[in-house]
Amino acid sequence: MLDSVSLEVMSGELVCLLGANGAGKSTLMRTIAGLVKPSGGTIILDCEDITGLKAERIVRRGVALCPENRHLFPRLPVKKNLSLGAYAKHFNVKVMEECYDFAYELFPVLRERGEQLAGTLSGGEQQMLAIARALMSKPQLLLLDEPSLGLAPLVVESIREKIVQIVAAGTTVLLSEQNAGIALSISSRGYVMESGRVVLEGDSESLGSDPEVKKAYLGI
Amino acid sequence: MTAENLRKYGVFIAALAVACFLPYIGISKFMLNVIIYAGIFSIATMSLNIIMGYTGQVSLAQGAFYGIGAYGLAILTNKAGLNFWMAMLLACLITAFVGLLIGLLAFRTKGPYFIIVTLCFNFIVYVVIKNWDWLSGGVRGQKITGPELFAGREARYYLVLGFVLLTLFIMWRISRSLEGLGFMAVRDNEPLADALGINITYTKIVAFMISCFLAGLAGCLGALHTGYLSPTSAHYLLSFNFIIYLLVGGAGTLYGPIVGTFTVYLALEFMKGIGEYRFMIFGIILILVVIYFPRGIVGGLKSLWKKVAGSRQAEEGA
Amino acid sequence: MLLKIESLTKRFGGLVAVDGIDMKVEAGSIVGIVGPNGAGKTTLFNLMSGQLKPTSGRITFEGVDITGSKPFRIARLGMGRTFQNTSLFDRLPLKINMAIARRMRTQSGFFDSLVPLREREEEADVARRAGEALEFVGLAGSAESIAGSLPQIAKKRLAVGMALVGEPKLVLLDEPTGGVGAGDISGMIELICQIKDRGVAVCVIEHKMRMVMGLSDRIVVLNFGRKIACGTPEEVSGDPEVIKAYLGSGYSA
Amino acid sequence: MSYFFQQLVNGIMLGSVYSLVALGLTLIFGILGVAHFAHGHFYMLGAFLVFFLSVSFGVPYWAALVIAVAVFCLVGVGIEFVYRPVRDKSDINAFIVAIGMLLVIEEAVRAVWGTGNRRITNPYPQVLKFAGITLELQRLIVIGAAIVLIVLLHLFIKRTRMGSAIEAVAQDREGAALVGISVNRVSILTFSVATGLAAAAAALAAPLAFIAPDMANTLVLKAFVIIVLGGLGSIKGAILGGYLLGVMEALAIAYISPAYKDVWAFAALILILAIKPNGLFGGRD
Amino acid sequence: SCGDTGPKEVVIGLTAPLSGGGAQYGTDCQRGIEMAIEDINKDGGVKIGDDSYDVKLSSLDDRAEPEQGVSNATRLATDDGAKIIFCPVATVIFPLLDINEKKDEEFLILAYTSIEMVTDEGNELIVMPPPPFTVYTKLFTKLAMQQGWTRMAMVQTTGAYGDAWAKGMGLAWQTAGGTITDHARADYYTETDFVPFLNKALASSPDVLLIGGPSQPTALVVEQAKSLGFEGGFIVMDQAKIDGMAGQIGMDKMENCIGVAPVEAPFPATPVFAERYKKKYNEQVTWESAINYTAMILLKDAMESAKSVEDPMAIRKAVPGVLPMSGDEFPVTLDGIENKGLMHMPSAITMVKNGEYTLSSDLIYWWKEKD
Ligand SMILES: Nc1ncnc2c1ncn2[C@@H]1O[C@H](COP(=O)(O)OP(=O)(O)OP(=O)(O)O)[C@@H](O)[C@H]1O
Ligand SMILES: Nc1ncnc2c1ncn2[C@@H]1O[C@H](COP(=O)(O)OP(=O)(O)OP(=O)(O)O)[C@@H](O)[C@H]1O
Ligand SMILES: [Mg+2]
Ligand SMILES: [Mg+2]
Repeated sequence: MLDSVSLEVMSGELVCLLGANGAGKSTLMRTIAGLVKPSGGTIILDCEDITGLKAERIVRRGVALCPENRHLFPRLPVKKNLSLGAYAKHFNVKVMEECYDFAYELFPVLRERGEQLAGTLSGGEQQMLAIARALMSKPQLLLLDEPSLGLAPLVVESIREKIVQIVAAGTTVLLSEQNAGIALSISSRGYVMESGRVVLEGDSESLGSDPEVKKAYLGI
Repeated sequence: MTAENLRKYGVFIAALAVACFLPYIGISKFMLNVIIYAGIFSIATMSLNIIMGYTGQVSLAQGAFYGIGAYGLAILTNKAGLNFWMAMLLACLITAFVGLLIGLLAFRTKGPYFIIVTLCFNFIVYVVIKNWDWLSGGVRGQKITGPELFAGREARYYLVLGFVLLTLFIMWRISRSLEGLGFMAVRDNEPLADALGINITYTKIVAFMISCFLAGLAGCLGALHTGYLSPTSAHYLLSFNFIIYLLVGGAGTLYGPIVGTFTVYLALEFMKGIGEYRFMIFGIILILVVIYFPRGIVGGLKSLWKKVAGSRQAEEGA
Repeated sequence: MLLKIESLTKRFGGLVAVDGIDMKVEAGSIVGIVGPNGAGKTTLFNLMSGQLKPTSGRITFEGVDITGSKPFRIARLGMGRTFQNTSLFDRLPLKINMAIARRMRTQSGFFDSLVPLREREEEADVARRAGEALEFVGLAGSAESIAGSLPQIAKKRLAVGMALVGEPKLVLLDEPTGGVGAGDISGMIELICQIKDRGVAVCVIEHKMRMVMGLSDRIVVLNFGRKIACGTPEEVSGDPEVIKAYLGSGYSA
Repeated sequence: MSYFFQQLVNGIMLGSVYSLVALGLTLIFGILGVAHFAHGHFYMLGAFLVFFLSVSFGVPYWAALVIAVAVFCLVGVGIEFVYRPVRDKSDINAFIVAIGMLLVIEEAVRAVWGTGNRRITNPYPQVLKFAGITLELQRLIVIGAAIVLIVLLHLFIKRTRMGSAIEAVAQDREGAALVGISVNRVSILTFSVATGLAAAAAALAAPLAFIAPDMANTLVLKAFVIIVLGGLGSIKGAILGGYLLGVMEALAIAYISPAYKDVWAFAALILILAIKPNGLFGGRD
Repeated sequence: SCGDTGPKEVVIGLTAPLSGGGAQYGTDCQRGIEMAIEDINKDGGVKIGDDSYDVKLSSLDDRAEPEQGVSNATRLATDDGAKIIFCPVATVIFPLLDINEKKDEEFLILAYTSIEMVTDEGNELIVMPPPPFTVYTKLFTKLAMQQGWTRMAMVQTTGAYGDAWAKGMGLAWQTAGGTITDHARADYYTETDFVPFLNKALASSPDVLLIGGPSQPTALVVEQAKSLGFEGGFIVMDQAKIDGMAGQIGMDKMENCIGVAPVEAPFPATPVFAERYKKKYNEQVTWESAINYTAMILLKDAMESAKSVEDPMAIRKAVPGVLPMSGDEFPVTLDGIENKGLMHMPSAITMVKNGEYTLSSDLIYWWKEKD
């Protein structure tokens, strides 16, 4: 699926990943998170080789993925889903409270829905929960796979702001988006993928103004 | 295209040719006996394939329906004095009818719940047959006398062969008919099938009734061939056997049930010489088969064939 | 009037997901349904197509009361739908997916499959219809591919095709462009217009406002299960309550 | 009336054993989704171990019980490894592996220890009599010990990180991995706890009855019935279902017909499921 | 067969439960036949004219399932050419009766069961050595009544055997003026705890309990009944053996049990056999081994007398001529045979009193008392 992809994300950076359906964005993210084993190549995190490590170990090293299919725990309540988000980190009660507050501030609905089973949430609510769960472990590197999927315009707007805040607070973010406009507007750099390969890279502004990118991926 | 057809039908025609002359190619009477049983059980396994392989509802009650068919036949001939063939048809219809009643109850549940409901039903049928002496003859069982024509083993062999082919035909027709589409839809995605206008409960019940009818048929043939009937003919371990046969052969495939039944049943029969340890060896083989051929022998061969054909095509293309 | 909904309500425990909604869909029109996440849009669809039973209220389709009917009955009456999380027969080829979707318009039962007289004709008809539908949604080239292996956009198109092949009078599309790349959205819009051209009414849930505004004859806006606005795209987009609850002040049509 | 109470106590005793076995199974089947039909056979092996420890080597009863539980917690780890290749496949493949496993175990036990029934001397043969009821002390001990174990397990599942990890793994393996839960470790732990519970049940009930290679065949069926009756994955359901079945059985023997005792219980199950298709405390659909 | 120098062979078949719950029972039968065959072969085999045949046993497991039994018997008769097939399970014998008279595949059934009905079907190729259970019902009743017991509760094993027993016993008991206070059926093969059943039976305050199935569970029933405070007697069906039960729970707990006498008691030659058996298998001898041993020797004599190892009908017809077999020489006495195949084997009953077997040496020639 992936064909010798190389990409770099600097600490504290927000990098976006663009490409049409089936370009390999999700596969790349899943590979970094350890859900898919690469057939070749290496993945380096903080100067350490994490290639081939199991997903649960990678999380403990501070990489959190908000996956495309959400992978929530449908028969557990919202709050339990959130608390499991911090499973790898053994936070004490106080830190946990902070994390909950952060998540609820980002998505106030989740507080109201605390006891509802995740599987019965509306599509957008589930997406919010997936993002919030990924944030619960206070990751060093956050992989967001199409966070705006199924979200109302207002919520998309607030997520966009929150991502900027998160990055400002020191978290590194790799963002994959269909909605290239939003992605390019907040990221510093971007990669464009096609059939499993990186075909273009550059800073967001130049990508955003590249007519070919515009035509092929921005739908403009 | 002809090569494709040859692959598709060649094996079948060859097997059929062998089957037609089997009793006269010098196999022992014992061998023939074992093959007749394997044929009968493969009808039951095919019946399971219809409900489990094609419709996705794992039924652990096939043993019960096998038994109901067999006892139906016995009671109708011995107690009611009916003509054998009439009794056989009626017994299968009764089995299908019981299937309808159980289906109406059991299909309110799904997945593992359905499995357990059917298992419980089988258990109940077994205990009732075992204890209801007046009707079933209890533990002592009862005798069944078939028509004079089928007194000989060879004749029974051809009778069973005929019914195996009939069942295979039914399964083949279902797998490529509009009705079969409904079965597949229910198996793969119930909510979607529902939204696409397919009456799920009705579909399941139709599949279940066909399946029960055929399981009953297998039971009748089993009773006829053994000439004698006991409560073991309705034991839930029979259901387990059918599931093992089906999964070893390949659920949801056309030839899987037959291949699985013959492989497992014959292997166990030949392993009798080993005595005590045969079930240990069989158990280990079973685990290995399921791990390495999760889609059964036929399923495994199919994907192997695809790989071979795929690489050949790639070569040709290059 | 094709579809008429009267004071429809659905409760989940204490939560009122759909709250006394009145709504109409005219034959051959496109109705957009928008609203914030959790507003009750999907629930409304589920009530219309029978996946959920309403707590109270009435739904009539072509004058027939379908309140509380089973999904398959409603589908047979002529209402097709797609799901928010695209739902297909993932392990089967596209043409079989289509054939299954056409199954409800055929009569052949088990005995017909044994003696295929009527079945022959129907099978041919099903194959033809399936081919046409695949053609219509632009997937004729991949009739033999397995549905699960398709890219997102093709899955969405297939789902739409399956909703249509049963010749419905109304289709409900739940986020037909969710997860679809920006480059492919226009194609989907075109497809929806073609559906309308065939005289089939469409209800569409979408968060992509520009798309909904462009497509819909009428728009219904939901919030907290209640209908807060209803009208032409222009009317709705100017409504201050809609802007506050859903669009945000940054929105401009 | 005293007869009624006597049967009631018997039912509760039976129910205690059922609950312990069903609890393990509900973790494995209800939560992990592995149709572990060989569970009863580990119960049987547990009883054999206690037999050998206490009868052949003279280990005191309670020590034998503790050793058996410890050994079988380890055995559980081994079981997990057998299931691992089919764990993510359909339930029914695991079911076949289970059948294979139980055939091997049963045959191996026969080969090693013969087919005869064996008995453990009852460590507490005292008989209590009051208000016209006669009770063996060991029966009360089974009830008491089972309740302690059940409460401990309940606390473990509901109050610990590991408990929620088990539930998470059950519902979405990939999701669990993504939040840092080791699916393998949770799965091993589940099998370990469940098998240990089965051994505990066996050790408790063994002195009251026979030990034989096929002693657990109907037991495992009943355990499946119980967890389905209670609702898959529901701990509460497994406990109540176990006691319900035990009491129903004892009373059916007393007041209806002993020959059909299992029939009434199983028929009741079919009816309950027809009315509540997801069991009494239904979790998974 | 001219120029054939190797020793000739005659195959004896056995289909029996060799795995599963009845394995012990099946194995005991098998061992009796095995020992007999060893003795026969040591003695030069079956001698017919100048020929001598080595005897070979071919055993197949049927798990006591009729279908399996039929398949086994067919295989033994057709593949191995067995003309004599031993079978110790009534439910398997019944279907064998339907296939053993088929032309060219005939075989003689050696039926080890006490269900006399197997000989009632008019089959000409069956021999049934053990005494029919009906022998015991009257004797047990008389003995129990002598103890002053009049109220009997039954906790019988399920199945044809138990049902027939309970029915016969009930009739005898009531004819003698006793009352039946309760009747329960428990599956002795699968049940592991009988307290619930006993509670029900004891609630009717009986003087004596009718029990019985395989020896082991029956012993457990006795023990559990005593632990529930029952102080009356037990009538034990013939499948359970008093000595086998005593081996389980100790002689002191067997007080007041009425049943079949221990295998070593009645016949003079039995203790010798028991010793050989113990030496060979390191286990206590059972009736199963003793009777099947004797039956095998009997069949050897019959083959020699019929001058055929091939013709089951001739062998069957030769049986009366080689009888009686005396308990002075063989583990059991076989006195005669009725036309339908039922053999005359004297038996003995016992009652445990003060830790001793009483009455156990009094042989009962039941057929002489038949009306
Ligand atoms: N498990 C798999 N087996 C086979 N093919 C796969 C698998 N997973 C992904 N693919 C294929 O790999 C390609 C890349 O998929 P990927 O999901 O990474 O794309 P994407 O860029 O994230 O697309 P989208 O925008 O649809 O999410 C696709 O063509 C897909 O069909
Ligand atoms: N089975 C249920 N049990 C409890 N609450 C439910 C259930 N189904 C839906 N809800 C709640 O009802 C509300 C409406 O959900 P619905 O799925 O209709 O929203 P929606 O408008 O489709 O949102 P989205 O745009 O996010 O898909 C949500 O708050 C949801 O959490
Ligand atoms: Mg993706
Ligand atoms: Mg929705």
